[in-house]
Amino acid sequence: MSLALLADGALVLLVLGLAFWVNAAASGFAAVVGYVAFGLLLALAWMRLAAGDVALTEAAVGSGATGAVLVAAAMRLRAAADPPPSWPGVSRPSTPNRRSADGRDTPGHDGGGDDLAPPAPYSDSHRDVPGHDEGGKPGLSLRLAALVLSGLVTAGLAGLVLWTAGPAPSLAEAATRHLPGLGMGNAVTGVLIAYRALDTLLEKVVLLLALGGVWSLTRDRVWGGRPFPRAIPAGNGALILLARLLPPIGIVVAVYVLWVGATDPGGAFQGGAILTAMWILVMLAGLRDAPPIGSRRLRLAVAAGPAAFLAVGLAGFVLPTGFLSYPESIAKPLIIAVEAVLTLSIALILGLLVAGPAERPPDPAERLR
Amino acid sequence: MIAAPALLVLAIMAPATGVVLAFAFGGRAAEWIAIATTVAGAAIAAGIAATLWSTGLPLRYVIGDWAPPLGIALRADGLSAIMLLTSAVVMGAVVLFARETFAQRPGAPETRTPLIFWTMLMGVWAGLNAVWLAGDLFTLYVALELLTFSAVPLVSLEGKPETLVAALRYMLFALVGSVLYLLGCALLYGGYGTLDLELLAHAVRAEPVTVLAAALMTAGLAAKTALFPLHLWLPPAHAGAPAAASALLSALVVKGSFILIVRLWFDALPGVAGAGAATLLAAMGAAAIICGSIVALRQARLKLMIAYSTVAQIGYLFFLFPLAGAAGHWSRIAWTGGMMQLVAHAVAKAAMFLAAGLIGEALGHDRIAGFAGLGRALPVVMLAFGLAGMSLMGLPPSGGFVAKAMLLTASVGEGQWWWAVVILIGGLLAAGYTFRVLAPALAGGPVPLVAPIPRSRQAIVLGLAVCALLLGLVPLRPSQLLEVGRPVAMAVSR
Amino acid sequence: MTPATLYGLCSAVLVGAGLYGMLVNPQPLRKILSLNLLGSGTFLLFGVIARRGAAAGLGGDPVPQAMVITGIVVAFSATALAVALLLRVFQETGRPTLDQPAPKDGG
Amino acid sequence: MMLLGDIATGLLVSAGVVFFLAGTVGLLRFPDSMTRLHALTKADSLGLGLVVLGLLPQAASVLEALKLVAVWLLTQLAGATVTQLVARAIWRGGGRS
Repeated sequence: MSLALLADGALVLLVLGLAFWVNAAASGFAAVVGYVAFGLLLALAWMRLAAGDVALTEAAVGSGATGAVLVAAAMRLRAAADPPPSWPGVSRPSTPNRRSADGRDTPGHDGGGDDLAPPAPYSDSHRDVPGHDEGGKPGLSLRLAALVLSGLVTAGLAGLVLWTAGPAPSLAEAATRHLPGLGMGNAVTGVLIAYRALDTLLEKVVLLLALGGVWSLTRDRVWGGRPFPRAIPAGNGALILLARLLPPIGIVVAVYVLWVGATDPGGAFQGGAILTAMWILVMLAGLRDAPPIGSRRLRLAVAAGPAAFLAVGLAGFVLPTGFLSYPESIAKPLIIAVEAVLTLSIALILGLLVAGPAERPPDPAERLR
Repeated sequence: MIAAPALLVLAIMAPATGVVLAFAFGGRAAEWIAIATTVAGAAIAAGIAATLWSTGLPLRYVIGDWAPPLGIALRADGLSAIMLLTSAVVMGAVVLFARETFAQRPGAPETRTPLIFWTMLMGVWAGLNAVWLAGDLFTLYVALELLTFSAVPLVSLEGKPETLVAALRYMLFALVGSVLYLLGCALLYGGYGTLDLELLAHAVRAEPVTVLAAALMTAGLAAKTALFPLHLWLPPAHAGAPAAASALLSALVVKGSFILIVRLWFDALPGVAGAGAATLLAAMGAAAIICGSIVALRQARLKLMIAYSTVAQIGYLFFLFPLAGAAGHWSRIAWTGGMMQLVAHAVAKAAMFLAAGLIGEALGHDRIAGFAGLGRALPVVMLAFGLAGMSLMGLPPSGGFVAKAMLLTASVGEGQWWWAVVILIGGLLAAGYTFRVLAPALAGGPVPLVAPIPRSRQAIVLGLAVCALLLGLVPLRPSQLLEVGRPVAMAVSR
Repeated sequence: MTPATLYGLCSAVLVGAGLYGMLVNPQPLRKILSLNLLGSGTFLLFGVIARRGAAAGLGGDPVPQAMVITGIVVAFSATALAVALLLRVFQETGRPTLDQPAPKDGG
Repeated sequence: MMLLGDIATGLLVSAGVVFFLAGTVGLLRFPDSMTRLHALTKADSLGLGLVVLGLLPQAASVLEALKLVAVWLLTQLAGATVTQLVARAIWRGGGRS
């Protein structure tokens, strides 16, 4: 037993080492790379805590999708300082853009779509630009106060974790007792879809609002257009090969993860996240351009999942058991159907969140009225 | 008629459905969906409040028939009913007010601002109703996220650089608050195996895990409520947002996390927090009143002044903890006074922000120095601004007076007279920054109006201000509706 | 010292590191990263509690695990929105920081 | 028969670990990023292959064994592509590490 504990200890030390690296890394990009590695090791930790569903979600959404968003952001911030040769989605600081006093672009320097470039090169790593004072190094007193505060919270939590070492009160038995009624084998999916279905439904609305929030950062000129400053050119041979070979496998794996979610670790989120990964890969390889955010088809597909879940929930009113309850006889097929539609919508929403706001004007034909 | 408990679900699902439909159809449909949702929501809120008023019993709805601790229950008590009604009134006024600025021209291609505004408006309403009605701490976390994710885009809607920075700072504060709240939920679940408010109330003992959880959750929620030392994000965010949105943010969104602290201390963990913690919270509230009002006095721009006034008025709410904690007549008076302050401030602050929006549109700027002669140019708007100011000051015929009077008498009655002194100082300072705007407006001088303001929008603002006035007719004694569902021994701090 | 307790200590330190990074680091991108550390620490604490609640043939209590899944997806949406806001601030003002030079007192 | 399987697993997995170790040493010791990249991908893919091979006897069913092999193949595919991309980025970036 102590060998396993040793392995756990090593994993915990690695995870904590990466966490301190993320805080202490010199440049933003190095911190983000550290964070992605941290996320994947955390997925291992979740496996050690016997939480397969959470490990899948942490790896796919927690470190995968979050990592993609953060790496793209770090590249954009770093690219403004010393642009690397080629990286999709990078706005090159070509035409200096004179910003008028009250924030509107001076028409004269519009530079045809290139005005997205920031006016002054900025590097977030202190080493490169000597003497550049971006927001100043935090004073010693702030560091000390923060250290004391976080130390207190850590000590409190650690004390509690050690003090209450015994088994915690649990709902595992109650959850498994009702699973056969739902035709489910996986208790976590049962909790997500049935017992705490209201949380999952509201969380879908949160996803939609987050997407609305990201789209609201689009400039009015290019509303309805497509993300990424310019259509990403076809990558080199290796990326195109991967983008042609992997998606079919990925789609099969995603459907498998969705289907197996009823009995083993898996489910709508995890399947959706795998589909998102495939979609991003295809977009990055330049095989398919990002969709215009104004197209009605995209809007309907994005809203289909939450709408289906809401409809099934409201249909529950017909039953004596009320809102968000499933009829005993068709519980499993109904749940799988809702999860399938949810997976598609989640895949679209996560992908659009990674792609970000629109940055190119739409072609007038497909403008939504 | 739909069974009353089912109304609880519809109160959350109506705006949520609105968000999903606005997303699916977009364009002009978003506005019509928002208006339909407003009408439906108002009817549902009235239905719930009427049922509560007639039966005098709290409503409860178990989702999917999975009883807590496994499932989730929605619960509407007197406090929920009052806040549902307030949300419906303020939301209705904001929708009517915003129909002109965020109209989507028929036939023209869809533009960004109207779609985002109407979708986020319904998102805010779904979040608010979920906060008033949810009976489970994790569902309340998701409701808080609903509020944050729909309030941040409202702040950065106009796209100006300072509003984007304000939105980013607001989001960072809100997210830290949410994570600390979630940390507290984890500890409570570890300690008692459930997150349901009612089950927790019976199971909770004053042991380390509960105290640390309560401390973390209160700190997180105080950050989201912009309580005094943690208020830095509020003024730029609420001042930068468009007028209709900042009215909603200041009147209701900030109150969402406050109600969670009340649920936590009064419903879920009665008797856990010591008297010291309650006094600390009230002291921070007092500091908020004094510092917020003083900084508001020195603001050059109207919307920033009103935003700092929000920081100050929130301070009054925190007097609830030391005063309404113990069981007894005075604490019931303090409880009713605190809730009246919630409602009165919501209506008055919404009226004030909408009035500021009209002034900004009419003059093209909102620098208070340039308000000379505004009283003649926009009489109705300035009247509404004055009435709202009266409620903030606490002058007799207004809701603010009722709330502050009750808090005043309760604090004296319970022998904690120092809160009464702070309430009086707060009233004086509020009078200061209100008259600072009214004085130049009523003075002479030509006022070049940039744009005419239609009478209908002025009427909406005046209507809200009159509502704040009518709240003054509430009798100065504990109201039955607010007492519905309150545990008899409301001992917060022993 | 069971594995669950070990991961409990790990979650406590993660929360501390995230809180420290959030308070000290001036740049928003680093604050967002620290926020994710703080979130991961909190979810790990849920996982430890779930592991200790293992019963009825399950490796862990499914209810907190389901909460963590919902939490991770909400945390991702928050990161995506915060990063999009940061990039837009960077495009508008050329500086990805929160302390912008005070805007001129324009109309 | 089971003993043979266990011995095979022990040997192959430890061989795999040795290759991983070699890859890491190569990562630390080699002068510039191109050679580090080379060492890393070669040693790690071989190491993973050996580990997977070693785990096959422990697999409960043929399906599980096929899943293990699928994991190895997918890692190969992804690893090779990423290495090619990083090498291209380094090369076009003027060869600086």
